[in-house]
Amino acid sequence: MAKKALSPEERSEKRMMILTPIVAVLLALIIGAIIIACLGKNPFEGYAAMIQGSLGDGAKLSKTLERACPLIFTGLCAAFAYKCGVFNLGGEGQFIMGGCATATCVLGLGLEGPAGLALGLLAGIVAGAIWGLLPGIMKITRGLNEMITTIMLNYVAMYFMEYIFKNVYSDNGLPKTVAIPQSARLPEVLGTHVGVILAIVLGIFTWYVIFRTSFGFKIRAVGMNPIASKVNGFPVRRLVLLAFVLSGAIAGLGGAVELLGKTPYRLADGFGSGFGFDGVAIALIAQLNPIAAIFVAFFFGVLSTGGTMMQSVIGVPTAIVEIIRGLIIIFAVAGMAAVKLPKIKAYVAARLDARAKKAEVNA
Amino acid sequence: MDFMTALPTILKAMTMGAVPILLAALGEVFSERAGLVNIGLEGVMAIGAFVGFAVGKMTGNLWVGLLAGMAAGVLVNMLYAFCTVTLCADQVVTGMAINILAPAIALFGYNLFVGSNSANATGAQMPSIAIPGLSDIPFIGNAFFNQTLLAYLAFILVPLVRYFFKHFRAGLSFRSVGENPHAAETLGINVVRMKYVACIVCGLLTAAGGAFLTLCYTPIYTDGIVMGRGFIALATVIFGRWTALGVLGASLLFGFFDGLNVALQAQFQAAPVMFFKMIPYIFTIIALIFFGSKHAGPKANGQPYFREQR
Amino acid sequence: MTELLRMENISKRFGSFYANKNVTLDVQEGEVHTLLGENGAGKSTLMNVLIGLYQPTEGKIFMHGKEVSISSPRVAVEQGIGMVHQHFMLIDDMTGLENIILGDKRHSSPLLQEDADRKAVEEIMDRYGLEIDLDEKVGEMSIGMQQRVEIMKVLFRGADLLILDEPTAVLTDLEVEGLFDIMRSLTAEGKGIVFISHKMREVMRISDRVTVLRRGETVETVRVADTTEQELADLMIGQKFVENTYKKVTDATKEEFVLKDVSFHPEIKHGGLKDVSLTIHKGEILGVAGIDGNGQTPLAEVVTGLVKPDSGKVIGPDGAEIAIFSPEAFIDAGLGNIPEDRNKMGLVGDMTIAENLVLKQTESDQFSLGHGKWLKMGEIHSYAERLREENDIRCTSVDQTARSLSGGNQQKVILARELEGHPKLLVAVYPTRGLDIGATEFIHNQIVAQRDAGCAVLLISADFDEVLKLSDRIVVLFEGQIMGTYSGANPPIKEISLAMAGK
Amino acid sequence: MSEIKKSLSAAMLDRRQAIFLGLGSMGALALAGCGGSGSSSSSSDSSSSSSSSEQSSYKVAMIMSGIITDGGWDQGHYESLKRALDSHPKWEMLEPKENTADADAATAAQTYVDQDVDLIIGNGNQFASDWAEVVADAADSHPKVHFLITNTDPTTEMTDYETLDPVETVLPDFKQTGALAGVVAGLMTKTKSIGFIGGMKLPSTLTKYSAYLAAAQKIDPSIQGQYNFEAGFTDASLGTNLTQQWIASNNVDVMWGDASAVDNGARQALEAAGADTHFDIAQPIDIVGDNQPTVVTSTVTDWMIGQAMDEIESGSFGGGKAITGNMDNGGISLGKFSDKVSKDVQDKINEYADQIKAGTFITDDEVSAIQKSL
Repeated sequence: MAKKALSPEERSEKRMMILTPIVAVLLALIIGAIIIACLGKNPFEGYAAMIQGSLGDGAKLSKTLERACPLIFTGLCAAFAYKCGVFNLGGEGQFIMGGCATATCVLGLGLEGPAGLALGLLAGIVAGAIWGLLPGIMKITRGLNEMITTIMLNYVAMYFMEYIFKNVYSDNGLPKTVAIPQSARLPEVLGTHVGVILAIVLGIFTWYVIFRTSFGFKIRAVGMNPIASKVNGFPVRRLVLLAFVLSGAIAGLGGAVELLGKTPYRLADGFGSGFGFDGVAIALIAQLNPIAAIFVAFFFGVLSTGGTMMQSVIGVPTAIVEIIRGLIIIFAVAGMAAVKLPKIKAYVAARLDARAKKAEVNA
Repeated sequence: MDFMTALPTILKAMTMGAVPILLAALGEVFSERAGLVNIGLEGVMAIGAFVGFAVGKMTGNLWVGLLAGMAAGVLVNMLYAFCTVTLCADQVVTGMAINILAPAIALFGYNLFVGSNSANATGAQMPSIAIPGLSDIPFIGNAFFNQTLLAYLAFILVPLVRYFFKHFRAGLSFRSVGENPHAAETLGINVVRMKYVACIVCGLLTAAGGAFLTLCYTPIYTDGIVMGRGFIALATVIFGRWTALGVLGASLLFGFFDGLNVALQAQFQAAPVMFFKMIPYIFTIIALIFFGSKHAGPKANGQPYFREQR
Repeated sequence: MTELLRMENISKRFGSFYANKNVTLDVQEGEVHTLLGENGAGKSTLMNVLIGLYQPTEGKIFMHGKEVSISSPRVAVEQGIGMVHQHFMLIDDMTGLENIILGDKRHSSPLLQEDADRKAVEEIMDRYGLEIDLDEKVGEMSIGMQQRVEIMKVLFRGADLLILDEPTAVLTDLEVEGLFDIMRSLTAEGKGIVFISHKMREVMRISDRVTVLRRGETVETVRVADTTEQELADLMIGQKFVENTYKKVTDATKEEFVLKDVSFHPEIKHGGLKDVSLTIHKGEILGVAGIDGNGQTPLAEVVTGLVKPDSGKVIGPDGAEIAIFSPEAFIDAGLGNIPEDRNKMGLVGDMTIAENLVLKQTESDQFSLGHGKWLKMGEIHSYAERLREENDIRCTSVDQTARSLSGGNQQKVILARELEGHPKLLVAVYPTRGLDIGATEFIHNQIVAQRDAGCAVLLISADFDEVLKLSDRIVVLFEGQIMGTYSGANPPIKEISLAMAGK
Repeated sequence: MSEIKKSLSAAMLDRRQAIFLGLGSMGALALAGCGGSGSSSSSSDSSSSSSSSEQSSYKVAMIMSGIITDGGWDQGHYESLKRALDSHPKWEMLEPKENTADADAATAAQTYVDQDVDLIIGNGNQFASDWAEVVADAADSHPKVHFLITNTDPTTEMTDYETLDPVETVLPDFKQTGALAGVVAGLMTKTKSIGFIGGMKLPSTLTKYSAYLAAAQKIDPSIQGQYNFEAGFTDASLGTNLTQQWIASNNVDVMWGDASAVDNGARQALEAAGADTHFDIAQPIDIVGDNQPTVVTSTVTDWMIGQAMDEIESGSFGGGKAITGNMDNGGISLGKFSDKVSKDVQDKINEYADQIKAGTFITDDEVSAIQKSL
């Protein structure tokens, strides 16, 4: 393929777009360090503990991967939907409904072995898809703003799950479901459940679908300019609906994998909580690129597992990790917006001219 | 369960539940009227709740706490304003960022403030003032006329906001910025300044809604005390048709369903209560389906305003 | 009559292009002075200089004989200059009165003084016969009343000189009469009016003097009494010797695309179609002439399947009546479409040039395996490179975003995409609007080449030169109706330009 | 002119340099990390070398889902740990791990296992299901690490554990707690209607309520009980609204809560309804005092952490034993009384308390009869 020669502005804008998340992360870590220092603790020791706690050895690495796995799914869910201009904030609800469907299917039908596993994953996908379809239909028919309907559906899903693990499949009265039978669980490879590999493969597959298929091409076109897409013969309403359904299915699969792959293999209070918003953040920082989302999700996993280690080693409140995560997103958002601003572009172009002129002078 | 005996308590829960949503929704009306959809209400309410609680506890004066909470709310919302108005960043994305950052700051502040001394954990509460005579009316008396001063102020704010948008010159300019910013610009209205003012007012009111949760509703601050009320406030603005009266009606309606949910939980103790807990959220969706058609709302709502686009 | 306004050799340069070149214009008190000129003759630039949106490169402006410098619209209002825009600057959700007093700072108190202002507005309304329902929401008002609100906004702020930019373009005949009465009562009170219009009939009836602009320069200023419509039309269009570079086809017979009595929102004069019938033959360019806003957009939308007509029939290339009105159906039936708005409708700005070039063909075997399962990026890239050479699209690389291209190059990308598929019918809507001479020339050649290859072309354009230059047959569209059909070989220019003006 | 431009672009952080700087700092952190891990592993060598029996110092860490100042579940655990530390000078406490999300529960335990903490305490049975793997790994790699999970019945809730050697649980005799509260409620209630709010529908919660109602009905059979077992632990407004409903519809005048922050809300409603006619029995810490006008007494639970520490010191800890806390070993007790409880009522309460201690006040089947009806 011919080397991509972009115009100077284009190339600089692309590089700025890649640089922004990295700078955002560094800035957030620096401010986090300042806060830790103000608390009288040694930030370097803290960050060392964070890295050691998450990547120190094989067991920790697998823990971090397993912690990042659901975030990859919800990140891909948000990224895929946003690519089509759909603000699906319902990743958490779709994730939870996926888990519920898997539990109902495996525990309800008393399935065992690989059949149970396969059916469980399938149930998760279908349930997630349906939970994504609802806001889609509301948007297509009534033009409802999907941001609010998806958030409300998150709460409905949370309480529905409560019904599942308290009243339907409760483990003799305890507020958690009976464990998934051993044979129906996701097998482990090198201490990490296969779900992680499934997530990474799905990420690469999503990249392929979005950037290398005509369906993905149309999804992107509708996301960037729905009017031009309509004029050029794309079925805009059908594509938007499909974006809802597929992003819901991805989150649903995430729920199924979390239940079938991670101890305690049960639905309980707090299953999937927080993964939705993290997914949205990951999609934004990864600028909607599925493969970048995998890395950002892994970094969030490091932040979570490492943050726990840092908290116990240097004794800072865990909210520090939350603040660092929040700062990363704010800087990334502000940075990306600033890069696009005409003023900044003009400034960058001026610098380029300066350099080009200098080159001429030297030549 | 005889509905009649439970009704006064449901109404009491209604008015209590409605106030924080009403305040946040009024703030959002200012913001959306100036064309800024602020998804970050949840975060601003969390900051208002924590700072209100902490400063109220430190100074011993709840009203100082409320003002501090409102000031903190404005600070956080200025971050939103800078990103969306000056940098023209995407409003949804910035709102989401605020929803993640602000509660984290509040939780971090709470850990520092309370530390391990549990005496700091529970704060005082604003006394509720019963208006003599009115509060004795059966059924609605206790609900509407036996409230904290902040609740009364919130309800009084509704006609004031209505009057502002109807009869104030600034009110007219506000509406024009949200509807057709270019037209407003040709008439000499400074669109960017107006949007910043909208963000300040939105920060003040939303944070006040959050502070109500810790100063009048419950004596403690917990992480996640806002419980989705920010998003419900967004929904009430839509089916309140972006008007002060509409928002009052919508938030009272939501408060009623919240009260009903608790009444059902209290009476039908053996039933699976989680379905009662779903009622307020399902109601919001259904209300949006009927009221929330996309035509309503300021025309230029949610679009960044590029001055150069003559 | 005393002099109200004098603009002395005003020039305005955008880069190397002179929008205005030493233009002189004077308006006396109590006079209606018309500014006449084709699209792009520099009228709106001159007016934007007058109301302070642009600063003149050279020249001076005098009000009541005193030199003034107008740095912003606000200063213009203070100098008593007010402009009624063609696209109204109104807030639909507010009442008439609210729109009028919006942003007005005469009262010191923060409260609106609605009663005082209402009295002042009603006094102006009576004096000039401006009938407005002040309490009705502007969104629900008739177009005529909305225009009167715009005029009141300017009068309320004490304007002595009013600029009316194409005011009659949006009015019904009855409303035009109402407007003229208002203008007469304004001039009777000593107000000056600059009237910008194309409609010869109205110019002759209402104006005292006319200044004709062509290509940014003042051709002549004449008194209406001493001239005729014909003379003004010639001055406006100039001695039009159309260099007939393109061979005209007169014998095209095979009907490719037929519209029979097609109506779409017939009640809306300037946004609808009423009983339009036209036939486009294979290997022929049918030009649709007419002033912007007379039904061109709905016609384009019907012919490209974006909207379904209220009544009437559309016959496709295969002779059968088209039932499903959707862009996909029309594209499958062999439609090529150069849409009216390049950015909004033609291109996906954030996608690369290569992607825009294959926008409609991602599922074809040429660019993907297994009907769209795997995009052949290399294939797409080399295809884009080829089209880039053939269509002289000037860009550093085909992987650049479409947004970063100039207008001309963007249009070339659209053209390359649409024509590569050898469409049976090509609809071109304002194809060269806002393009430089070179790009315009290139696009005209491509369209004619496509016609010679047997494609039926429907050219919709407000640029009269373009229609004359390209069309084998010309129809004139005025207020949603076909006024007449003329041959393209030796077009009766005078007759057509009058038909365009509504004769 | 070109001078200015040169200095301008030179001074400007060139983009390539910016990336290099970014990567460089990340690298430095990573190096520090390896250094860091070196240090912590070295510290673990030193402690494991000394023989485990008469170890000079011990470390204990507590992991909780809430915060230490929630006025209920986690604060009760924290104060029990404080009490145990006062009586065990050799023990040193690490910073408690608060706000532990369900997904991070296993990692939190693992971080303390890595630091060879002698005793890791998990507040509540949700940790029982999350720690199966951590306990299995720690059993062989870190023999010195012991786990104490509270409010968990090892026989039913830890079935998927490979080994229970390093684990013990604490199961207070909730029948006694319930009975004590029931006695106080039975004696204090005027309207013969009492209420109970539970955070989660656990078997232990059901036992508490059943004993509470059975004891109250022992004192006055006409007493009616209202209950809610799923109020969660954080939504105080729910506590307020629930209690208001019960006061209005069922004129409840005595409340007993087991839902941390939600109980705060309940007390708020009782106070609003009249502090001298409506009473609250707090749990699991003693908060009687002037800033709590409605609280008449508290049923205090001590999680027997001291006993666990003694067993670790003596080497007899582990094997999946369940330490039972009851009135004999101080696991369960009644806090001090507020001035609203008259002297003779206090005597009657103490008299009944002795009967409860002896197990003669209410029989098991009376309790299970109620429990079945829930």
